[in-house]
Amino acid sequence: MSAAISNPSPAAALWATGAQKILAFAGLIFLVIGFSLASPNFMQTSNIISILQAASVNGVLAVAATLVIITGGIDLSVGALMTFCAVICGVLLTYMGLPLPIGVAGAILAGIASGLCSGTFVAKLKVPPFIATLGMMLILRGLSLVISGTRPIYFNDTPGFTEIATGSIVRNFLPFLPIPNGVLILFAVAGITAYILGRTILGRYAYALGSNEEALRLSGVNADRWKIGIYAMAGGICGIAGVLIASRLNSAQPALGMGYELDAIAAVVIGGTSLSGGRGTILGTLIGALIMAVLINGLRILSVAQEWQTVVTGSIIILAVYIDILRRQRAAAA
Amino acid sequence: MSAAISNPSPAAALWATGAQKILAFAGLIFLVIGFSLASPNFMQTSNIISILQAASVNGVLAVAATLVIITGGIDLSVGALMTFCAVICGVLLTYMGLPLPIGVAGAILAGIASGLCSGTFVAKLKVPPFIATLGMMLILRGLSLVISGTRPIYFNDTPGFTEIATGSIVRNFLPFLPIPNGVLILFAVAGITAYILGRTILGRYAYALGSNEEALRLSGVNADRWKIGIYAMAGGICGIAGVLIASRLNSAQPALGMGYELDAIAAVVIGGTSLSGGRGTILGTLIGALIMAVLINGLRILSVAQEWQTVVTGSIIILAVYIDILRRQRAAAA
Amino acid sequence: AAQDLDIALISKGFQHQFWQAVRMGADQAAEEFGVNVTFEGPDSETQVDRQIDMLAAALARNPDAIGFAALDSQAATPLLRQAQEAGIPVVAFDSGVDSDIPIATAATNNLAAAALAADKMAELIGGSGKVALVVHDQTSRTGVERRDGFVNQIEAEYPDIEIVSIQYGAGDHLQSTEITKSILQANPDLAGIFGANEGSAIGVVNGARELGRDDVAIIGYDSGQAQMTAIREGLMAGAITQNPIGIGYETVRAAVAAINGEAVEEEIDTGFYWYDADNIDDEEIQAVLYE
Amino acid sequence: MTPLVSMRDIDKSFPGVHALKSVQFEVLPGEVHALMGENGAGKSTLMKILSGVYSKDAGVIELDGKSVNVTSPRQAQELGIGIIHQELSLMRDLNAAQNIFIGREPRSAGNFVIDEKRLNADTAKLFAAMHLKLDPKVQVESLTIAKQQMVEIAKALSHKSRVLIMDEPTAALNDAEINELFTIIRQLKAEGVGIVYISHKMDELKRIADRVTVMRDGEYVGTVPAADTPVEKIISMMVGRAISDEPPTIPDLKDAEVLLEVKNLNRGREVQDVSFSVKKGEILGFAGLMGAGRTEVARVIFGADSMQSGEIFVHGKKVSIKQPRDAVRAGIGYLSEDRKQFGLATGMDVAANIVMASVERFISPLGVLKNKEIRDTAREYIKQLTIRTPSERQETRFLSGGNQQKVVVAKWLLRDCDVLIFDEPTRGIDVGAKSEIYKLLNKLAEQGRAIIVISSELPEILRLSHRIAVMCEGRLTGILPGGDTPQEEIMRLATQRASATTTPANGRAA
Ligand SMILES: Nc1ncnc2c1ncn2[C@@H]1O[C@H](COP(=O)(O)OP(=O)(O)OP(=O)(O)O)[C@@H](O)[C@H]1O
Ligand SMILES: Nc1ncnc2c1ncn2[C@@H]1O[C@H](COP(=O)(O)OP(=O)(O)OP(=O)(O)O)[C@@H](O)[C@H]1O
Ligand SMILES: [Mg+2]
Ligand SMILES: [Mg+2]
Repeated sequence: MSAAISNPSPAAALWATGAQKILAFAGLIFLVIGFSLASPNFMQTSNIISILQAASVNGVLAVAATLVIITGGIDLSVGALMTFCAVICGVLLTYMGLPLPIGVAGAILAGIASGLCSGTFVAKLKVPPFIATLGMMLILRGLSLVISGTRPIYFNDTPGFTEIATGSIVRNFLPFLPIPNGVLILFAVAGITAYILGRTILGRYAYALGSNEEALRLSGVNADRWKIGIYAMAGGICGIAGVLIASRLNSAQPALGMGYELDAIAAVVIGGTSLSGGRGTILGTLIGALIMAVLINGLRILSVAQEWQTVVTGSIIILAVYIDILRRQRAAAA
Repeated sequence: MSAAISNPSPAAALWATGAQKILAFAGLIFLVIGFSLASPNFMQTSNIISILQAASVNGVLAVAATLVIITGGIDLSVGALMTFCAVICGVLLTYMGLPLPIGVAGAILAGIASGLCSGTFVAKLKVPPFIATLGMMLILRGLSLVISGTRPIYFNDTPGFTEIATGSIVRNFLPFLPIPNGVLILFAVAGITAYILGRTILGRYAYALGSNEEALRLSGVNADRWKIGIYAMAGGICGIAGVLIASRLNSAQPALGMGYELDAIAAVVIGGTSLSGGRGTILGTLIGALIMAVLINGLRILSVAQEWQTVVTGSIIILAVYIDILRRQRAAAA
Repeated sequence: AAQDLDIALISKGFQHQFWQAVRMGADQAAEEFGVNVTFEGPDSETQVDRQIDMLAAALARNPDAIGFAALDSQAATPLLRQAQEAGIPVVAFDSGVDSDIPIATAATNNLAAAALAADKMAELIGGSGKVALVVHDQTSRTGVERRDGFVNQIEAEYPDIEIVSIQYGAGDHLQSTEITKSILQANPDLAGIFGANEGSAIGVVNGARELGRDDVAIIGYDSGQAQMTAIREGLMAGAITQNPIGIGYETVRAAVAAINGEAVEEEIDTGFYWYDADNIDDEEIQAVLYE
Repeated sequence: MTPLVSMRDIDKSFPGVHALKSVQFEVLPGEVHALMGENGAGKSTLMKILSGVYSKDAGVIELDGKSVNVTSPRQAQELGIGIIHQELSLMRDLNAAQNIFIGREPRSAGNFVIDEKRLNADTAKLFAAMHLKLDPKVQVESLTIAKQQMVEIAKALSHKSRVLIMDEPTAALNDAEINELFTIIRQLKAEGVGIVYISHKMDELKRIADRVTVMRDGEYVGTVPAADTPVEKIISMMVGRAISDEPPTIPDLKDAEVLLEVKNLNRGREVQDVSFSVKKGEILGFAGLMGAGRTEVARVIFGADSMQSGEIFVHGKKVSIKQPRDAVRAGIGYLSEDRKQFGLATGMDVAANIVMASVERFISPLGVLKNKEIRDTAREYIKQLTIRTPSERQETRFLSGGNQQKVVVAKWLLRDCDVLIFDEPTRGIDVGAKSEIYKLLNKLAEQGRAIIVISSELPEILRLSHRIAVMCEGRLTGILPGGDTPQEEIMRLATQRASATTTPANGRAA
């Protein structure tokens, strides 16, 4: 209400947000240019597609993690849940011989069920998210081994299963750009989640939960129920990741997924989402996942020794986030 | 002051806190009794010592993580830092042939130096602790491989090195109770840290940082410097863990330590320390580390299949924390 | 009576198919000899201390014999000595233990096996060209021995073959896939890749398939359904297999013999084999492969 | 007339605190019923029970004569009970409109998608009705406490409740906004809404309340009509004694040393070319409307925000202040207006908070804390400021708002600075404690300190200040003598430029 509130013209405001959004890509663009200059093998359609594909599983998991992190929680179970859903999919399709859509639906439902469990532990039993999802991680890891009989399950009897992630619908229209379906699935999952976060009640309450859960409760909203809903949605997305990875490997590997949770969370945080909840975007998470994929791919293309790859990755993650912080400070000051 | 405030007698209050403290052990005692009934092999001196020894490295790391978590941060680098310090110790003792005390001091100093880095990233560059320590984790993991030449370094030329963790001073006094020195080191580290947290200015500011950093800053305290100090102290403790594990394995294994950060943080949270900072105790962390060690050891003694061990561990971690939450609620209501 | 015998096997891994095959062999022997066998191993081959804790817990159980595949022999020595003092016989398996405590060792010679892979690779690419390795681990004994066995053989025998890249994928199928793709991207003229364990080998096949590179000679290690299919379909030229079922079986057999005070052979070489599309269905090969 | 709400024999205990002892309270339709009492008397607790936040231990709540059991905030809303909480409970990361309609978002498309357009339009309408110039899409985090309070009020109004509870709604508001709020309250009254009004500002009683219920130490003291009960009577009901209220005696400071001098301070729009000085023994009051930049000036002097240009002299020596530590070293203390965010570590106990700025005084050479001394010091200040707490070991988050404020005051008293800046020192503090704090400020000045008091309550400024600095939109528009300066003169300087609300300032600035 003070005259101190400046009212820039809508056009200028639009431009400013536009510039802002582009700048968020700064780290990514910087890396891409750097690697392109360093190696001629980097900037090639096939490699860009490889990078996108490499980002797809981690990207989907990171989208799931973003949802939970926005509510002020954390989800350590994403990797184990992905594996569990892949195994469920394998059991349904290969062991039980059910048709493909049922296998996919089963994987996603398994994810939702697991999300409902984590969510209930967190919202109803008040177990801290870190512990609830750490416990779920161990439980799911064990169950994946039990259910699969500690053997990988192959999808050889389900023709078309590998197409889910590795086929390319785009190729039919743009033969020179054979983007695999897995990448499309990542973008679809990200787009839908971004819409839900930005435009629906579920999204609104996700931010509200992370911002001030008590205030949300005092506003008469059934905060617990919504929180469980968000964990369930995150679980469902992990189910999609499970289908994706199973399709890509044409098998459900019951021991896969260790350490994936940290990668996913790292993508989320690099993308500017705050671990204390209340703020964050899916676009940021996507960029975060891409930054990680580009970085690792680029270092490998440059044949950097693996021990140094780790060192460089660590440094650049810190640097990328630091640059992002500086950018925000500038933006806030301007 | 209002008459409404009840003033229980000091004796009653003392009793209440006493009971409170005992009850905090409830989960642990419950597990110990359960396993003792289930297997005669569990409750034996040698096995209890094995459990303590298994808890010692994770316990020391958890103590380090507790410090950082109390300030409202998180430390994902504890495992990698432990390994790095072990490698430094190996380089000093085996490659350079320096005397034992220098090796130990070098490891601890390396830990402090790394803690100073993380602390500076967090306090000065405002990089979120999750990212700063994740980056440090990767950097240290890479450096451990680089420095060691991706080979384990053995301490065969340093007689007495294995005694640090596996020897037993206690045995000289109590021959029937050969508690290894590693366990004593855990208790010493825990005791000293508990004292520092509870009774010194560093501890006071650690809690204040986690409780309301801005308020501390506006009280004229150089909050950044103290925060860096706390990260450095945590780093030094990881250095001790590095010596401990190197001594136990009589070698510095440069690839060790992956996933140890989650175990350490789990012990902290099981011990009742809040991940949002401002509250937590070392005693709780110790109990948390013991609960984890007892659980895993007990399940092994009972010959539970490994895949089910994971499932049971996950469930019990959630349950233990849930019971602790109930206990607190009761205590608050009483 | 024998039913009460308790044998604890501590392996280097658990979830990987190779270790499950070892477990299968151990279970076969357990059934045959009527003993109880437990099988445990850490999540990854870097977790030396976790393995020590497992060994300690197994000792606390006071078993009749222990089978042990050491991640690091030195680290385990004090506990092994403890076993010896308690009169519990120890059988080493997989890659041996540098110590005189084990009464027998059932193992594969990894160095020799990887050298065989190098010979086959040279044969496949005609003695010259660029090759790369995707290995599961940079520090563990199996990882190091297979890498060195392959590299040393190439360097010693095939001067025209250049090793352009050695990367490590933790045996994780997906990570190994991505690694393979970047190696191929960086070296478009690569002639062959060696995947040093099952997960790595499948990752290599996957990566080459995703990039549509069927011109690269791929050699794998161990078996499993995916590798066998890849070999039958011609995606993989062939692979080295150990005899994991035999390792597990022999370990338990030796343990039972030791408990019963019978004489046991000190070195049980369980052998390794090269298999490809031609001999994969041979009885001898089928006996050492696992699905 | 059947009361809209009637609460009888309400009992409530917290660990260590018997907060309500058989309390009764009622609201008639169309009545403004003020609830008064000292800090910690139990006002907020009683209202939290009515609005479903806490459950009562014993007692009856009747709505329209029918006994009800209010178990959750949602149920209270459904019963038509709305509340503005004393502690701001907004979601920092959401914008104003999103906050106001949280839980009741207008929806389109299958009842799941939010109709953001209507949400913003409804909010804009609401703001317009309150004469509030605020963008519905503004992030609440970026708003000052006062504006956040206005958003809270808008949120409560949007509920169209039959009973509206306002727990210290004006604590952070200036006169213009208070007038606006009162207009709204009168309107609601006319519609038959029953209003519970909690405030520590005595003058508001006469202007708005119909009846007054007084509580003391968790007990019901009595209910009296507002119009014909003298304020002194109400105060004595609250504190059990009379409180005198004399104007300041302005000391002669002609020869006193200038302790703090600020020259040409600049920081963006909020602080523009501010220069002033404070002498030893002087109390300089800072008046101005909300957002005038007083807090910002204080923060810049204290080093909490960086200055763009300007000079600061303490004891005539130029000091460079880059962070709060430098300021504290130079002998400047700052008591923030937002105690929760900047003043208190709410998870720590009272003693820890009191010694927060002076821990270094309580350590042995090795850094070990002298716990006994800390405890004794804390107890001393608890006694001196009559902080209501079971013990010095109680966590500050369990203290009532006013008592939390006293803890922050104690912190700076203990630190013993030469220059003390008090930003809204009596926000949310009851009359009894207020006059104690006034006495304290006077005593501190007499001891030779330089005191700056920032306050949005003109009576307070007039009651305390030896000189009055007035700010408007980041500029220092004048410095007036203390004592009998007319309020109109202050308001003229405070509104020298555009007003805060859409209607013209005339008649509202009084
Ligand atoms: N959640 C709680 N836990 C423990 N004690 C509490 C809690 N809430 C309130 N109290 C205590 O109950 C008493 C009444 O507090 P209440 O907040 O109702 O006071 P108030 O009259 O609103 O005071 P103020 O004017 O300062 O806001 C105080 O002693 C307070 O410390
Ligand atoms: N940290 C901040 N970030 C952004 N804007 C700020 C910040 N602090 C203050 N402002 C803005 O600066 C202006 C001056 O605010 P300030 O708080 O100094 O005023 P004040 O006179 O103390 O008023 P109040 O009664 O609101 O405390 C306001 O428009 C406010 O919105
Ligand atoms: Mg109150
Ligand atoms: Mg202010």
